[in-house]
Amino acid sequence: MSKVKMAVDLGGIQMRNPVNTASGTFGNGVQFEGFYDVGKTLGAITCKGVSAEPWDGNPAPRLAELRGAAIMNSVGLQNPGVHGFVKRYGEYLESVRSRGCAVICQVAGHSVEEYERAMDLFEEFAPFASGFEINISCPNIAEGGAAMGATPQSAARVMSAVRTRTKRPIVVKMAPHDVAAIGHALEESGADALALINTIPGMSIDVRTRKSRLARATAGVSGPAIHAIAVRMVWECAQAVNIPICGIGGVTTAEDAAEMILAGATAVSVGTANLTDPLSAKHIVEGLEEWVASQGATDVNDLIGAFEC
Amino acid sequence: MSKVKMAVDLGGIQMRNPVNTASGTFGNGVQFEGFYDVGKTLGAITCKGVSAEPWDGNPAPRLAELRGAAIMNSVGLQNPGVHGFVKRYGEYLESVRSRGCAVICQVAGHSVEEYERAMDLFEEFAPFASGFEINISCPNIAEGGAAMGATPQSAARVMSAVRTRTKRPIVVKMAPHDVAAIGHALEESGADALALINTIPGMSIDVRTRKSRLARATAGVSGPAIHAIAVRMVWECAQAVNIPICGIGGVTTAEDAAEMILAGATAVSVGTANLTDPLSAKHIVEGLEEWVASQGATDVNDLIGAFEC
Amino acid sequence: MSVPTNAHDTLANVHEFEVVENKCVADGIWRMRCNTALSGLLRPGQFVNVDVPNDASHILRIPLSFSKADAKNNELELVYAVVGEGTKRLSAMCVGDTSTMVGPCGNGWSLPKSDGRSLLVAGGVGLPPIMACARMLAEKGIGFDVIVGAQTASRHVEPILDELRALPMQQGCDCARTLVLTTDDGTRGMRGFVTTAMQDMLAERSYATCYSCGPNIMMRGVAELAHSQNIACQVSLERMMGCGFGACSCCNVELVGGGYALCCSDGPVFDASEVVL
Amino acid sequence: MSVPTNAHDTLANVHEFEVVENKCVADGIWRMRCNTALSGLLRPGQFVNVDVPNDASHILRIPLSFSKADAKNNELELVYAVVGEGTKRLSAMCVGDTSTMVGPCGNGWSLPKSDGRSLLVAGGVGLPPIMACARMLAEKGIGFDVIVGAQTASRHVEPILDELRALPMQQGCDCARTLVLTTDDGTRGMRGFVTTAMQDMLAERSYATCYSCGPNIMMRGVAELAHSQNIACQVSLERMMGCGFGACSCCNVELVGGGYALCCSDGPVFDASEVVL
Repeated sequence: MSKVKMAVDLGGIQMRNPVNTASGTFGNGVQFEGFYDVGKTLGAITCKGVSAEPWDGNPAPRLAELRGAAIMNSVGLQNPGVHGFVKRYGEYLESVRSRGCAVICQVAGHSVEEYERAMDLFEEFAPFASGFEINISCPNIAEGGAAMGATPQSAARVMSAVRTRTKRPIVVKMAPHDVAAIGHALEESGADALALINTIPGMSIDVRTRKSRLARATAGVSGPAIHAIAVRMVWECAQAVNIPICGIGGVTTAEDAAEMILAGATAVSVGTANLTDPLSAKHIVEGLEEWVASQGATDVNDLIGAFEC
Repeated sequence: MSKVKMAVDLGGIQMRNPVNTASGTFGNGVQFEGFYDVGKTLGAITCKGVSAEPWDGNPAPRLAELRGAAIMNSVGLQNPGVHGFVKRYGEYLESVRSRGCAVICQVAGHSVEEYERAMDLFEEFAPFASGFEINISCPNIAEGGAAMGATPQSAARVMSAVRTRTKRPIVVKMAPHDVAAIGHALEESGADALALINTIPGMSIDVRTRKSRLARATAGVSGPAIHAIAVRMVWECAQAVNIPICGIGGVTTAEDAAEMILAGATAVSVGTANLTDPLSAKHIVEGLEEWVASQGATDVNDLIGAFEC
Repeated sequence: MSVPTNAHDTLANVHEFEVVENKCVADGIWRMRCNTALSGLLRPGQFVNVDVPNDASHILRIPLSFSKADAKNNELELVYAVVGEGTKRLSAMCVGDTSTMVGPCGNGWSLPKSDGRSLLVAGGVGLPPIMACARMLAEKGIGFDVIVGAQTASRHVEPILDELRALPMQQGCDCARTLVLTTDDGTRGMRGFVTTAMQDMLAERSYATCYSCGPNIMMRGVAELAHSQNIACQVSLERMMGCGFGACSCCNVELVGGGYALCCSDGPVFDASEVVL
Repeated sequence: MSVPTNAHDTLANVHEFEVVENKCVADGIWRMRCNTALSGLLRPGQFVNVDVPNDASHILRIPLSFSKADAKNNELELVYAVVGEGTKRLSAMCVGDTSTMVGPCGNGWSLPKSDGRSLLVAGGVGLPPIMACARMLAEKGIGFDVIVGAQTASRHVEPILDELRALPMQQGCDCARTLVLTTDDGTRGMRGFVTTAMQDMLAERSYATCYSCGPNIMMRGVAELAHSQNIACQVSLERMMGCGFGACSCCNVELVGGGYALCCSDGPVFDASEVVL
């Protein structure tokens, strides 16, 4: 197509371009095959979070729309467990990989032991995984999740534990909180890359009933509303670590993705925009390449962290 | 008008209704007198942050508009110092007070000593002040500001210092960070009330120039985009403290204000909405009273923290 | 390439549409007709997820069922209640305006599994998918009767009722059918809920299959009545949705056996015996 | 009650307006005429802050200067360049559409402090406030000449140029005036910047006062030329604005003596010698 080099290396995960998808907003890829050829288009996809055993997730309602170009969700990592996941999606994900798109499997757990168990099962039964994303930042589960990633110490504990279970690249999905210190601790304990930010906990109250508009009191805010906050956190984290970052948060256009890259992200995940316009990630792949060319660059890697302040 | 009681007590600041204005979005009140009678309408106004000596504030540009119903600002507390402030606005603020609206003067500083000095000057020269708001959360100044409020220890240090300088009520304006722990520390060190949240630090990069769209790299995000996040933080803080809270963050409608009250806020400040629609605060005063009546309540105080989870 | 698609034949895509009619057809209820290639891909009981323009502060599409997908004329007919900001903006779209819709979404109605007459029960804006169901049955020559409930007379959608009455049977079958109207306040047809009318119908005639769409509490009553007579019952559920095609897991439906299905991709049509209504 | 108002006579309020004309008058430049009571409250060089509907994801109003505030006909004339999403939406407003504007905003032009002819220098969309200034001077019978620069011929706003030429002087004064056009590319009038034309004008005639509005770099050149001949120079500045009436301090203008003024409430018109251009 053009002579601009778009391939990036996200901590050992080789991506043909910097565009990834945020876990939980892209199904497991197959749901988007009607919109475009996922395997031939994207740099990577990140699958929905999967735990060792199946999880039911949270009761309804799990979703509310906010005025400020944002939504709140509280799915709570509904998933069929590693075995169910591999059985249902393994063959498809193998095909995604064979089309040149990296496949990142997301690992969920309520405790260090559960992360370890899920990691072991993935390591054995998911040969199609290019790498793994450890979710220590889900705001929507009662135990584990964000609590595991709340401090540098607890985050490092999970990371050290899973590090011994696989040689494949490990990305850690971080909460929108203290990202420099926690990012540093994760790097020290063996993370190959960081992904940030997860949704920001929020609350939406129906003022007639005085109850939450969702089944739980709080839920995760995502969408364009949080983009500027996410870019700042990516920038803060990038100053503090030497491992690559996947920037996430309200990325809706190629310009949004370019901001993430300038702030220090090696890759960028498209999340909520997949719901608004299912073609978003494809358009961002195209627009990002145009942007690199328009900057007079020949390699997107030369623009990572190129923000001038 | 109606038989609903709307008066609230914000840590000793008596407000005829719960509606206050967020510092920096309402000038010093007089700019809104063409829109409505400020002194006869609002529960309180919070003036722009003022330091002992005049501050120039940050270079231009100080403002950017974001897609997600939000703006970013980096004014950096431009102010004429306590003497200049009192000289220019003292008489007007006296008239606001005499019309039944509380006047909250905001105190800014780069260090504990500067807060003390400003507090002393206010105490002596601002008899019109119903109370004070200590700003330990401005994200837009290089020293002091948010740094002073970053940990429970540093926040308590400022609070303890100003507590000895005045007997009038002191509210502390908090950053969107660790609000339960810092709120608790502020209560312990003598705060009469808490105001949260200040703007959330964000970053907006012009992807053509690779530079910040504002003069500084980061700036504070405000507007409807952050409302759900702010409500959650007010709720978290309210669980942790026994002093009243003024809820701030994207409040644009009476429903937004009602959410804050249900989450535990005694008062609510209208901020960015004053720019979008200068009549916002007046409309919120009216709508809030209707909401209280529609809930079958006779006193807004009965709805504070009445969220059912 | 293996693509597990919940057994739906056509994967969802983004389709343009152009409004050719958009008007109020009952109190608070509007009908939009639009041109879109999607009309040739939809099956009765599926839905579309519409991007309503002019409010970038709301980022979700609006999922809408349809009453008619006319492949020959490239035309799709949506009937919707104006209940919030989104549907209000939808009602403000003018002839000639364009936007996009995602679809086909969901599974759609299944044809009856056993011989015999069908009973269709619609409440409120559950009417459009029931209308689509009636077309499906008529085309197959399967006899059916219909109960349509509304809060009050002014909320009954006359043009749809006319179509329900007049819908011709294919294959030369008998097209005699009963259309019973109810209103909560008795201002039109039978006073009371659709379930009262349904009890009368079940006493008079036997049915093999029941199709229902409307408020949850109504469908619960319909499903209980159907179950008591061993009538197979399909219900079409409504949920707030994120994506509409199984990507975000936000529109969960509680299953009788525990756990959740997704309304958008496992439904919106479910066997009433499998879901907690 | 003491209300320090930066010496402006009328405090800003929210005013409704109704579009009576909105059309393209040059390449990328539109003129909107609207009915609003605000037209009777505005002075030349002030501005209004317009709420452009149909995008709740953008929450700031758009500050716009005006070319004419006609109290008698209750009509306000805005001329604006379509440069971003906001002005694009503004250009999509139709006759009969309504919204609100905040105003009067800002200080407006001052009348000349000394006798003598005025020189008006506009660049690009700096034209509307210069047109308003010309009206002010004509009404007072103060003679003036005008230089109008644009990038290229198609960006010159013909109807405004016509008005500038024809504007009648009040009080029976001599209405002879020179109107010099420039374009950056030489496609109309003098090739080059307005400052080149200004040098010629200053060589031919003496002026007491200069009024200028346009790009910052242009006004810097104009101010330097004026200063070199001891001509008082007022400039009208443009900034991104939060409120438009002195509440948020976001639109700072650097002062020569250090510190900042606010464009919206201390300006938009400044003595060129006091601000860093």
